[in-house]
Amino acid sequence: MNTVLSALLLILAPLLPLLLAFPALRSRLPRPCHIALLPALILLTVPPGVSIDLPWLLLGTGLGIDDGAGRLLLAMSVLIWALAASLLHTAKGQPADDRLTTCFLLTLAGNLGAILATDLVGFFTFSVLMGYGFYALLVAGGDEGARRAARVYLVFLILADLALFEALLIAAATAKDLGFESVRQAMAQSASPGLYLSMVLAGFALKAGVWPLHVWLLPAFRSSRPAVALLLGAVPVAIALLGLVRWLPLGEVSLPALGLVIQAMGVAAMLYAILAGAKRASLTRLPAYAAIFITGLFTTVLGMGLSDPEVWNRQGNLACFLIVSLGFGVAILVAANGWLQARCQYSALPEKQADDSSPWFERWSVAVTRWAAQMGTDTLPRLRAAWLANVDRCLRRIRIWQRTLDGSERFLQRWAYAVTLFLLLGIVVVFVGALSWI
Amino acid sequence: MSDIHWPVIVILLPLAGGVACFLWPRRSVLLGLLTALGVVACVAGLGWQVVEQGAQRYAVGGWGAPLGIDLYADGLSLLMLTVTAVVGLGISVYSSGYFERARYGQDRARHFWPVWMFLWTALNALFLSADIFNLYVTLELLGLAAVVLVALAGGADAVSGAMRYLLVSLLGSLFYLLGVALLYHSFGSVDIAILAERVEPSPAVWAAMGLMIAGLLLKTALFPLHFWLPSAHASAPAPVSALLSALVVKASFYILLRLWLEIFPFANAALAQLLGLLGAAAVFWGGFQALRQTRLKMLIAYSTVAQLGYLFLAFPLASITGWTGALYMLLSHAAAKTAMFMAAGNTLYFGGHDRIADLDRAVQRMPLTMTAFALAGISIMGLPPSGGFIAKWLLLEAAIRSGQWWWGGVLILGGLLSAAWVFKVVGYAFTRSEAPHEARAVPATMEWTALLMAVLAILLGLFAPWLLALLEIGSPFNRENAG
Amino acid sequence: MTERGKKQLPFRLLLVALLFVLTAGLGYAVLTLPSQAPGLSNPVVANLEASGVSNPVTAVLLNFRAYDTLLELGVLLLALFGVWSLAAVPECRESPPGPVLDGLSRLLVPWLILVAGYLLWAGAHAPGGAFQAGSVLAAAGVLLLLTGWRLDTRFSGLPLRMSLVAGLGVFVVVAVVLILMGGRLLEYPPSFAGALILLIEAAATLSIGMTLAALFLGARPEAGP
Amino acid sequence: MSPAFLYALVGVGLFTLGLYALIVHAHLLRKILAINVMASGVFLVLVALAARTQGAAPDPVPHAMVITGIVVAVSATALALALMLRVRAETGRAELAEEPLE
Repeated sequence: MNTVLSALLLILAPLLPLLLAFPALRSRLPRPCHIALLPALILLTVPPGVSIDLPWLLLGTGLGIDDGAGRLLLAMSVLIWALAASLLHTAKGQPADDRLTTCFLLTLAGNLGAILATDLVGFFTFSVLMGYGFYALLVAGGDEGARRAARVYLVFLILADLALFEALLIAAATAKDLGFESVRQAMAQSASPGLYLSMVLAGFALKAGVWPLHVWLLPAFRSSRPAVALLLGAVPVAIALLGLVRWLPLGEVSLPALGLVIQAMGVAAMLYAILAGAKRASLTRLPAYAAIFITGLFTTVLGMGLSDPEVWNRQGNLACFLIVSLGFGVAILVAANGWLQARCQYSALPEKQADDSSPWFERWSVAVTRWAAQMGTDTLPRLRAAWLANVDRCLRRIRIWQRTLDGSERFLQRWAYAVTLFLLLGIVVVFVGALSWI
Repeated sequence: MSDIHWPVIVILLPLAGGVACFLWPRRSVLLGLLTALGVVACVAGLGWQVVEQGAQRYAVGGWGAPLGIDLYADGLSLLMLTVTAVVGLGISVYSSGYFERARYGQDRARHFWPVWMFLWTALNALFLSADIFNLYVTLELLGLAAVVLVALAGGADAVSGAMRYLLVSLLGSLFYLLGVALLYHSFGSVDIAILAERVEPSPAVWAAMGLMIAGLLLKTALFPLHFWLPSAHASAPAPVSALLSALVVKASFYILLRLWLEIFPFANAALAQLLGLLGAAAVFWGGFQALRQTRLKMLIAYSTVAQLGYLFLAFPLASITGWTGALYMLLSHAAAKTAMFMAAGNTLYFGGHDRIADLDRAVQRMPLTMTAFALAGISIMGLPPSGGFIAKWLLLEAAIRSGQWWWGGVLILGGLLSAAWVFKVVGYAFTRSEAPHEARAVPATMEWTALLMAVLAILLGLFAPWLLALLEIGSPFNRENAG
Repeated sequence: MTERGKKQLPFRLLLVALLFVLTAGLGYAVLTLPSQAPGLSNPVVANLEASGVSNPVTAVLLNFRAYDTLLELGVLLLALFGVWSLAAVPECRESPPGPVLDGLSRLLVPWLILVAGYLLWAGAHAPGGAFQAGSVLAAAGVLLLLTGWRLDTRFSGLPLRMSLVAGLGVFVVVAVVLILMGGRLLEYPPSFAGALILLIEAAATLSIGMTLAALFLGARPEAGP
Repeated sequence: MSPAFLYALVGVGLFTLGLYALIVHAHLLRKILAINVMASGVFLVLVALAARTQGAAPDPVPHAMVITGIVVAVSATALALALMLRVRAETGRAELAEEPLE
């Protein structure tokens, strides 16, 4: 009985939000976003270690909840989503419009499903749902700035999905089934896991907005509505980090060189977050820098785990705590920020001015800070500007290409040429076929 | 129950329905819908029979091949029949809304139904036929019905498109028929199974192969022979566009597949590579052209050109996984493209135009239609958990297994291209427009059928194992090319 | 040669070359066919007894491969649907028929109908049959239409449509009845085969004649419900 | 080699001749006629080869096929002619639009 109940809960946790995403199904419900969270909430009380197999779904998949990371993450998600759902409803004293609620519930379904998934395909599917749902959420719930951020996020998302799809295929070719455990085993024994590892790392790095791919995080935090900003840490970033933990054969392989590079990137991200945060400290930006900082910390731990499996086996749980603290930390900062702004019309801390009369070490630190901030944030736009200049030159060439394309399509559309081409194709088929016979 | 002649009923019922619609035009909508429901039920009956008893061979007139004509139903036929039934039911319901109201008056509806029923007859007969001359007759029935339906839209675009389509269709059929003549005079039979036993390479067989494959490629609109498709598909009434893209072009692909697997198994690898190459070219060409379009229906039509290319990627892979992937692509494309054309039809109906740049005004007020378009787009892009994802997955797997990974590259880049145009359209859902806009209410049936077809395209991904098991019946791919 | 023609000359040359290759290839393929036809003459002759007719072509057309014929009647009907759906074909200006045409049609139409009847009956044992008879009937109809005769509006509704679908309808009804009696699709019991074929052919002749004449007329008769 | 092969070759010739006309001529009536010539060529090949066994009665099955094919061809031609009239009514010319339609 208990197992049936928990299996039902496991299925309902992602399914209910998915169903409620249809406006018709939730029109009579008082607080659909909160109701959608109920199965997940009850699931937290179920004894750990339950799972079900769904061999008829997709290419055979399953849902389950393990006792460690999964539970903790689920608890964190339920809490933050509940908070966000309340904000969604009370913003400006009226319920959100229908489209926003639908996007919200779709993202929720993807998020819960990704946490509960027990295999690569399930995780991939749900995280794709979550990603595009969140894109829609950003677009629907923000102003022009958020929409610009969403566009960047979308490009990253598509590239990330391609990379992960590739990784998925490699995993399918290597492992006997696509459960996390067997993929991890197979990859550890595989002769050349390099491509898989790099695809997974690239894919989730793109999704998580790991420095220096964080460009969309700042405007997203700044200009989306509170309910969405609250989720930024817990949804796209945390799930991508979870993906890294789940997909990589951590604690099984030892790749010192790769680990070192990743550690270096993590340290750089943390440094950047501290320096840029110090330089441009303001409460509105603080959550973004906090997210970058914790992501950096996580990356460092990950790098250590990759270079030495022993470290991971002993300290691996730290990564999950980091993910959870990321979600909570960002949420608390956003909430505090919102509360402060609402309370005392508090806009932002005045930016620190470089003071010539200050001691030399302070001036130095300000200079270093400014330099680091420029390296981190400003190089990308500058690069983009340079690239745009290049693009302008390329555009002319592209226009020629387009004209050629249109011209050849018009050529193909002409009856006489098209039918002649058809004739030619028929003759070629015969010749190619007959050649082998002769 | 098991001795009911399901294959025959599946063919005769829509034929009788078409005749009834013709005799009593005022009741044609009701008669048509009833027939559609009946056909779906009968296909389910046939499916049950095939699943229970394995592949079915039915000798018409009791003569049996080579003297008579045989009908043959295995997993492949059943799959095609099922797609046709489901999409056909959706299109029937959609059309009952589309043709009834203002712009397309009663008159159009009265002409639509009998022809659509005959087209359905042709499709069912085609998927069940085991006789290459009989296939020619069904091809002609199909082609003429499709042309008539395109011309139903009226106006210069549609009539010119229909004329071009008719000429192309006849040309393709004649090439096919000459091939049939050569095969018959070589081996004294037109039954596929008997030909498969007797066939051996000779100049006449090569000539027949060239003629038949070329004719069928023309009808399938494989690049660079797609010249007739965009104008015909884009100018037809919306349900007809859906029908043509989802089912009609697939019919000639089905014949091609049957001939390739059974009669021309000795066709060499170079030819398969050629077809794969053309398929890859179609994916890119169609994708780029779709991006360049300014009208929604034209865009969808070019994306059909691209999606048809994927089907041909299975030829060089030549493994069971590859064929299954191509067929799954066919399946999910049928559902997704139906939903897309229906969504386009809704916007056209609503705002009176389908210029992509001005879509925002129409789209804002039709959330269901936009959802349908976006869901269908997910399947076309090949994102999980849609049917398109499973199809690409299978094709990629086949590509990697056979060591020809570059076909996988085509799949991924093609997905990127389709993502580009899908987001180009969907992006307008989120831009706000304040300008008031003239609009007509779209019947709820039209919006809901579009959405249901799109949801179906997604569900196809979720329940893949069942459908894949269906394809195993009669193991159509196990003969020669399996590898 | 015109300017455009000159511009297209290379294309024409290429086309002719391709067509030459096609002709040569097809011709070669035809010539290499075995000189003994491996056709179906023997099984046709062997089963002629059971088919109900003695003309082998009619036996193939209406018994062995009757299913093809059924679908092909569908194609003919479909063409009519198509032509009617196009509608609004500009009416040709007709001059009243001259005395020769008028007299000739009066003389010929009864004969043509009679010939059609004969061809229909002869089809069982000699060249002839429903299509030949239907074509002759259609010729009579065309002659009538040319003299300016039009169907009375009383009959241009359901009765006209009934007669147009009669051939296909009778075919389908026969098929369904045979199945209900326990046979397969279009499996005639040998004792009734001749009669059934004649019945189908008679209905088909009427429908083919009417349909071809209607196709000649083009637009749908404006009347009826 | 029986004379039937000669007729079959004539059939092939008609087929390619029709194809040439179909490609080259712009007027739709000519295109429709060309299709008919091509069909006649195919029918000739079918019927001629049926009689190639010397001293035996011709094979009846291709004859039946040709009758079926002729009816199909007649239907298609009727539809094509009606469509051609519509094209002329809509565009003013009985030719295919060669530029992509807007």
